[in-house]
Amino acid sequence: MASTYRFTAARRRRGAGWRHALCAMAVIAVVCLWCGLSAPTAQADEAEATDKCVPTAEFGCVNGILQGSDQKPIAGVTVTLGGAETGETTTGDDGTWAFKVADDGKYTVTIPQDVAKRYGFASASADVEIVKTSFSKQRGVVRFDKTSTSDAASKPSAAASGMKRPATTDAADTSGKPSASSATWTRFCQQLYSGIVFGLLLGLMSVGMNLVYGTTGLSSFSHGEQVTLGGLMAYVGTQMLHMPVVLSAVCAVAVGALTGLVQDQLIWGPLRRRRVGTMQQMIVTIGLSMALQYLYQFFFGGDIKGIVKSVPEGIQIGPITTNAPALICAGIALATIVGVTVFLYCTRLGRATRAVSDNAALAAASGINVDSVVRIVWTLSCALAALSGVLLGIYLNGIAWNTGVTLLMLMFAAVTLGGLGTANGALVGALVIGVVADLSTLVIPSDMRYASALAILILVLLVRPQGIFGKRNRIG
Amino acid sequence: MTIVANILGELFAPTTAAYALAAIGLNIHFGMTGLMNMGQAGFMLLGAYGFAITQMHGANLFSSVLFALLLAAVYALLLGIPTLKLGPDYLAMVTLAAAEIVRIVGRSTSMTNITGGSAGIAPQDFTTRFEDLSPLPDGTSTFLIWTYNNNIANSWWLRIVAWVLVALCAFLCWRWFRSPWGRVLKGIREDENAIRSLGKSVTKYKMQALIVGGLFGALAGVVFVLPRSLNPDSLGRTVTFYTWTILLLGGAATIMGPILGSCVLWVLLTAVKETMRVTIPSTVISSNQIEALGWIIVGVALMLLVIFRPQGILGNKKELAFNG
Amino acid sequence: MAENNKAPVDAAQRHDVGAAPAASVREPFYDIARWGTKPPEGEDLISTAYGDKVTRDLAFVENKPGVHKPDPILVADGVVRRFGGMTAVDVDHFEIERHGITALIGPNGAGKTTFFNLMTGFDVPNTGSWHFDGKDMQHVHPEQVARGGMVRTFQLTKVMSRLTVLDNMLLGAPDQPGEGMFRSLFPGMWRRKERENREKAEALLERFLLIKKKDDFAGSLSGGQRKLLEMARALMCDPKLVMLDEPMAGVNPALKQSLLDHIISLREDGTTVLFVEHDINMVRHIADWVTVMAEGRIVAEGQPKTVMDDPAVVDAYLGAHADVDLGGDSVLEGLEERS
Amino acid sequence: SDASAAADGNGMVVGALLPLTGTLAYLAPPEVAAIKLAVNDINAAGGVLGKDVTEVEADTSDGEHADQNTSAAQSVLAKHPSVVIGPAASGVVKNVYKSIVAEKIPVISMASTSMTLSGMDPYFFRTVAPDAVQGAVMGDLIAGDGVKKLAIACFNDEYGTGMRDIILGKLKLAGVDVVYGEQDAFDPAETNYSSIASAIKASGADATLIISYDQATPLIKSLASAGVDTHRLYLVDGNTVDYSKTYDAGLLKGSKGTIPGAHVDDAFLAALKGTGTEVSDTTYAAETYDAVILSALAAEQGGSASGETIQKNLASVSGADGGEKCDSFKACKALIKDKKKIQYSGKTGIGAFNKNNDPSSANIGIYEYDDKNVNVFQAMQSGDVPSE
Amino acid sequence: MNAVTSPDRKAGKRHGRKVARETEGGTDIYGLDGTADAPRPMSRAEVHVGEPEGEPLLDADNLVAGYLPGVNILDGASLTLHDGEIVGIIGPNGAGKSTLLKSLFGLVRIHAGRLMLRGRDITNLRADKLVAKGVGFVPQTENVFPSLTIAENMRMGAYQAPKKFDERFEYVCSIFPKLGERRNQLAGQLSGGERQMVAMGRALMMQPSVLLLDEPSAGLSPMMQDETFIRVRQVNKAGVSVVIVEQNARRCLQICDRGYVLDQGRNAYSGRGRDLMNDPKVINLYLGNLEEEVEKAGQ
Ligand SMILES: Nc1ncnc2c1ncn2[C@@H]1O[C@H](COP(=O)(O)OP(=O)(O)OP(=O)(O)O)[C@@H](O)[C@H]1O
Ligand SMILES: Nc1ncnc2c1ncn2[C@@H]1O[C@H](COP(=O)(O)OP(=O)(O)OP(=O)(O)O)[C@@H](O)[C@H]1O
Ligand SMILES: CC(C)C[C@H](N)C(=O)O
Ligand SMILES: [Mg+2]
Ligand SMILES: [Mg+2]
Repeated sequence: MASTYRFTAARRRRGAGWRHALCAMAVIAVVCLWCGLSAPTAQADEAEATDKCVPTAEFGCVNGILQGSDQKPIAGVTVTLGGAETGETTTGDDGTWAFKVADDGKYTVTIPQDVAKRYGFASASADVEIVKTSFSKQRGVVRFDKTSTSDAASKPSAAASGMKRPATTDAADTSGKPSASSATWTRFCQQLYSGIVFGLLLGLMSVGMNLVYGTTGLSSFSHGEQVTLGGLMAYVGTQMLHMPVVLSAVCAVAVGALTGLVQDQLIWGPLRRRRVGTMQQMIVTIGLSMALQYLYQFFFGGDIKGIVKSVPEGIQIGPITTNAPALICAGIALATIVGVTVFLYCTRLGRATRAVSDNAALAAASGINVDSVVRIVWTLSCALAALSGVLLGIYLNGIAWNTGVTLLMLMFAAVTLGGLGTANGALVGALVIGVVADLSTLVIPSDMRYASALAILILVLLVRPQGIFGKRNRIG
Repeated sequence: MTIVANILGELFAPTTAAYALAAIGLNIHFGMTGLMNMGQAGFMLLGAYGFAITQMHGANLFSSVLFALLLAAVYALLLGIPTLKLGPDYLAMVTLAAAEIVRIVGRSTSMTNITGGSAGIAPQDFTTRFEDLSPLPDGTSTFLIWTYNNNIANSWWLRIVAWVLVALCAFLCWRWFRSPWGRVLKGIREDENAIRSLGKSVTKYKMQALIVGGLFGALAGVVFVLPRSLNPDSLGRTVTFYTWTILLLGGAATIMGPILGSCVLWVLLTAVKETMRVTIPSTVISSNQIEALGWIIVGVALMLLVIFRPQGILGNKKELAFNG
Repeated sequence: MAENNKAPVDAAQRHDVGAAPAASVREPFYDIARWGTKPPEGEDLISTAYGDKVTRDLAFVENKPGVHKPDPILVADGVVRRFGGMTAVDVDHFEIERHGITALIGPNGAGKTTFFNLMTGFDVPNTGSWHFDGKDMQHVHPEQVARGGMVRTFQLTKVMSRLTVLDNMLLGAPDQPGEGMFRSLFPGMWRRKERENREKAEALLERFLLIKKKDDFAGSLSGGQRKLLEMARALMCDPKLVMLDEPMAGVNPALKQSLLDHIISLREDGTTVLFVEHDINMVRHIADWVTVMAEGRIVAEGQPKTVMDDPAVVDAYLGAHADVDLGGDSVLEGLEERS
Repeated sequence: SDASAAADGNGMVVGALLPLTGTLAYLAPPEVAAIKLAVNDINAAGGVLGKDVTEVEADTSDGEHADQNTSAAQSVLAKHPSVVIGPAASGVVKNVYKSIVAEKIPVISMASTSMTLSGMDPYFFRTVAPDAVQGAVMGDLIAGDGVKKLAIACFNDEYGTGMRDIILGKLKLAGVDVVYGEQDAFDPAETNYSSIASAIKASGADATLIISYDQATPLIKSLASAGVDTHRLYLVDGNTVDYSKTYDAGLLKGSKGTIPGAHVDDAFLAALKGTGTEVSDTTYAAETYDAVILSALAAEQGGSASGETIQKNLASVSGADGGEKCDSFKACKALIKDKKKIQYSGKTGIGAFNKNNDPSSANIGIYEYDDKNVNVFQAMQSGDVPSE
Repeated sequence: MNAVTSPDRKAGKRHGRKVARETEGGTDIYGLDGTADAPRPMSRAEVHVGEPEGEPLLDADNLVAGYLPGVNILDGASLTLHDGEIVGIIGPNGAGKSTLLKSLFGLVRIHAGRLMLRGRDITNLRADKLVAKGVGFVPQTENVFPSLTIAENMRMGAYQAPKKFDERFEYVCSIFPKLGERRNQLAGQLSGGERQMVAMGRALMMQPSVLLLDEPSAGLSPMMQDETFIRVRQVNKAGVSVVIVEQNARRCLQICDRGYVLDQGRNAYSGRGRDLMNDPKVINLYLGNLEEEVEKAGQ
């Protein structure tokens, strides 16, 4: 800050100079008495022109920036202050100008008419009120590039009405650009794209949950925490152990798989053997979810952890801006989900998992080792969750102790939409949820976008009560 | 001593009563009818909104409660007409989604004028009329080891009203459980097509159950917000999950289960957290971590409770044998 | 065919035969002895009026698919149900004689159960109309169908597992005022009816050998017991038309035999029976009329004897081994050639 | 009153309601440390009324655990506190304050900035200025920087939308176009910011204001990868923190932020660390510290550690009736001993409590990010807090 | 007929056993329901009447088993199966026939008694291990995977020998042509009888050495029932020993070498298939005489 003052001192003196000459020295003396020792250079009628101004107990500020509508600063223009105190200054190279004013009261700031006309400003003068002690009035910012303060109130902002739909505002503002519809189209593509990427990640997150549901009929509420675990483990890998991302990811998935295995050994296996119902098991998952969440908080605290620090470079693909990690994440997610689907439908073990889900006793009677199938499913599910946690942490730029649980709702929605327990259901459901949520921001406020995704879920279920891929069994 | 008083105080805290009410409602949904309502918090939130908004606009208590109930009933109808055909797991998701939608819309900025948006409704705007109704004198009273204010916020007055409500609802439940109506609901829980083939209108019964349980939920919502403020986020998914936990902890399809479950859960939670606070000095681990550890223990304890008593405290083990 | 309604008489005879078991005979473990192959004491048929009437009426009906009957209770026209490319049911015209016992037979997958589903509103046909007791039954919900007096059972049994057997039965009882939400709060309004229902249920359970299980969860019943419960529960409704989908599959033969009399006695209470069954003896024994379905169509109809002797039916349904002792070598030899 | 009567006999008890778990848990460590530090300082200076001050804590968790909010309040109340420090979030304050003030125990919140809390109850105080103050400063800052088209990424929370509306008013006066986010706010539980980022990118804004808690961490990165200029971001107190460990160097260079309260010196941070709590920043630490000291001084001055006495004297020791300035408990206590009127001017630099029990004046620090992504103190704006 | 149909069996020896009808033991030892009718237990000799010599393939001795603690559904039931035999179990509903099969197969916990397979103790062995040892099982209810297609159901049958799938599936299709035609239909959409075919087909896919069938003919049309029984005989001839529970008792006993009558979880009668079929008491109590009556009525 000190350096700023130094740099401006010479330039400003010139403008303030002739003002000094015009003013009576007696007045200066009176003001000095008023203001006390702390403001030796202040004047009653003369506002000090400075480069930068920060309001203090003694001074208020009237300042602004002079720039054309293209945001190019307009340097060297004389700005005149009138009102309780007067002053004059010229705009700096960056278009800024400022007055320190000691008096509370109304001020008028003027720029030359011809400048205003040249740049098409609505008005060449503006009024501000300064009250030094009031935060909202200790600084008066005057901008000529926009409607002046005086008619800001009378002229209802056109922008405000268009604001709800940023795309249209954008179109209106960039009237010089080719066409409004192309901007909307770009926006649409971008949203669609981000919806798809998120949908893929969500699909990867939920596919494990769907596997567990498909095999044991259990809706696992602790699945979100498995996702979180993956992300946090990757964080540990990259940021605490300083391992490369890929290695961290592999370790995270391994840890995830291990937790699945251990969980099945310690909790789900015994519960199954004692034929505890799925509702009860669901409550156990709620308990587990609670324990895990706070375990993460215990070790990692409550803030959001970034897995990678760097910001990837953008890539432009047609109307879409994206970056390599996002593409890679989406690719891995898609490949994994397809892999899991193939596994379920085309391998012996996959069929066995579906058989177990249908009728565990009969599966056992067919020679399937139900326990080991379920164990594999839990392990796989937790590994997939961990993988999705890693990708999620990279794509969403951070993971916190509660990331999983906040996404749980969407996972459930995706799984249900696709059809509970169906392999490709999670993917399709997640894509629908992701795309709907992101596209809906084009028309509704974004804090309600998940409401729209959930509404879609309800609507689809009204038409297809068994989900998109679910099949209905016959009655009777 | 204060710790013991605190812990045991949870036994009859208004929150406990509110959860018990919500769980009784859920018991009618799930325990009796087999409706997997994962959105009990939605009913609670609507009830709370109905009560608080009308109170804010100066309605009298009776009509506020009535309005709260009405709102829940209408919600149940709207929710039920299209969705009661769904299979249990799908219904669960729809109710969960619907409750989230209620919350998201309630807290959205566009609703600020009605619901107060994300800030919700402050207690001074809706609790005074209830507190004024109290016949108790002002000030605090001590009963046995517990000292609470008589009328304000977390008060004796609220405790009395809340538990009278719980008793009333439990009584209704008891009557219903042992009546042919309850039997039909239980039949629907087991196999709705069989019930249909016997000439009973499944949709009608499910709707009745959904509404009745929802009304209890709405009452629970009112009781829940009375000692605090109405904040849409405080009646979110977590509340539903707790309610489920309470129901299954106490034992689904039992009369006293939800009440007992609620008492157990909150006493357990408070007991763990309070003892953690005094037993672990914050020099060992930070207070953040102590509290987090408390939650971990509660989570694990919940798991263990269900693992070792899957049918719930009062539940019938035999029922469990036929896949619950 | 006239012999058909002699069943009650037979029952009475059996009663005499098995009356006094010899002392040396080991008593059976189960109370099946009481029922064995005879109706319980005092439960002989008093009247055969309806049976006689039906026999008389049907005697003049032509034995061909889709004939009109003198007094139909259920009339179906052009009912078609397709699943994807497959036509499961395609019935041009079908009538069920009031008070008659009609058997619906046909190979597996013929569409019998689907036809039941369609008639009772559990499934919706692609086209077709049907009338029950003169009322149009299209777009009527299953529960309304049941309340209208057409009650069915399910082939794959549906019991309310976590309800006791008795509660399962009581659920079958119609018009219980206590099943209203508000009335249920006042036991005074439904106690009496409940007691009546309970008596009726217990009598039925006794008849179906389930009385000992009445306080057990229905989920603990064996396969056959479920079938029995399913049927007994349907009978709680006092239906006008009871549609039994393989009621006796998995039921012990001795008990089955004794229950046939019960079915016959139903008719005398004014109930019409339509049943699907694969046990030919049972069909022969109690059916007044047999309808044969194959691949969704009704391919034959008529008096049991006539139909059973129809070579087409024998071919498609009864098979070549119908009258052959399966213990014999001939069956295996033929097979080896074939495969 | 009953509840705090016992406190008279046993020295002052400071109750603390802190977000030790839940979504605001990341804010807790400085608060915990500050309370400890304050209590240590007080006791080192001989305690209050000759007795050591003790502290009881309870975890309010967050607004989604409303049951825990009240349960924590009950837990603290049962220990007969003379004063309750906290809770942090405005929503939680609303959930608990009634049952505490009903016992005539003052509640001093150190972080709740919602404007609706002003003058809510004679027993409710706060040592942090309401959002209006910071909003005004931020609005001017943005306008003064010549921003023409501003995008606002604001989360839908009482804090977020409240602050945004104040800023919007300012911006409208200055004629800044808000091209995104005038109505739109994102869900606090949002995790996927890419669509918000691309919307902001598409809006063509030349600067972006982010009003959020630590949602900013992923949001900023999403903005960066969407191609939004991250050198022209404006951050508020919820998210103006040191990002040097979070991002690659230079990402935020030139972006600005505001934080209420005086710029605390490194000595204070060191002292906080000295309490044994792991703290990385000082958010709301000064406010917490001052809240404790003020209540201790009030008890000292009133000669009793009862809630009522503290409530009566809080305004006075904060300097409402003028008096001699002092900046530590020890110094102030000495003055009180001398029967002098005091004016505690603590770490936050807030003025005396006004009639709404808000600070009558406050400071807003303006920070700018350097090329290491550290927020460097630039300037301080102070002024009166509006009391209407 | 036994001697004729299965000459390899030493049928002659079976007749040599003395059938001891009366044995000591109080009527109330089981204390079932306190009725005077409560039976006396069958002696070991009685149970094993008509049995071939040699070590049995499967030997269940005095099994006590149940679903709920404290309630024993099987109350000392015994059963033996020798190599190459078909053994039928009949009895009233709820007698415990299915429970017996399930306990043989490790799906119901055996509380007491002993279960041997080829001389090795397999009491409470897990089902999938038994499958590996060559035991196959068709449950009475819920015997298909509803959300798998028919072909996948069959694959489940051949789970432990996936290579043999095609060959075996062809064989099954030759018995139940419908299964081949509908191979891609979900089993959950099938009719009751079709499901039964799937269940039976699944068992045949397994190529077990011991096959436990629980009412395989229920719900099948008469033609298919006959077909099923014949196929059971055929696989039996190919060396598979079969335990079959049936309510279509006459048909079943026709193909059985020996039969057991189970009642209240205990053996009530046992003997050679034909003997049981013609035993008037068995007829009176369990088999009924519907067929004859119909015959009579028909004349
Ligand atoms: N929901 C469905 N989807 C597809 N096909 C179906 C469905 N329901 C029935 N089918 C088919 O329709 C045909 C008729 O079935 P239905 O159950 O009516 O036969 P059924 O005559 O009752 O046979 P069974 O004697 O074996 O019980 C069967 O081939 C069956 O596979
Ligand atoms: N899951 C179960 N839980 C408790 N009891 C059961 C269970 N399954 C069967 N039972 C009881 O065990 C007894 C024997 O049943 P089981 O199924 O073995 O009879 P079953 O001889 O096969 O009869 P059916 O011929 O009707 O199939 C019955 O009384 C039944 O009530
Ligand atoms: C903890 C804080 C960031 C709370 C915030 N200022 C509020 O009023 O809610
Ligand atoms: Mg059928
Ligand atoms: Mg059986």
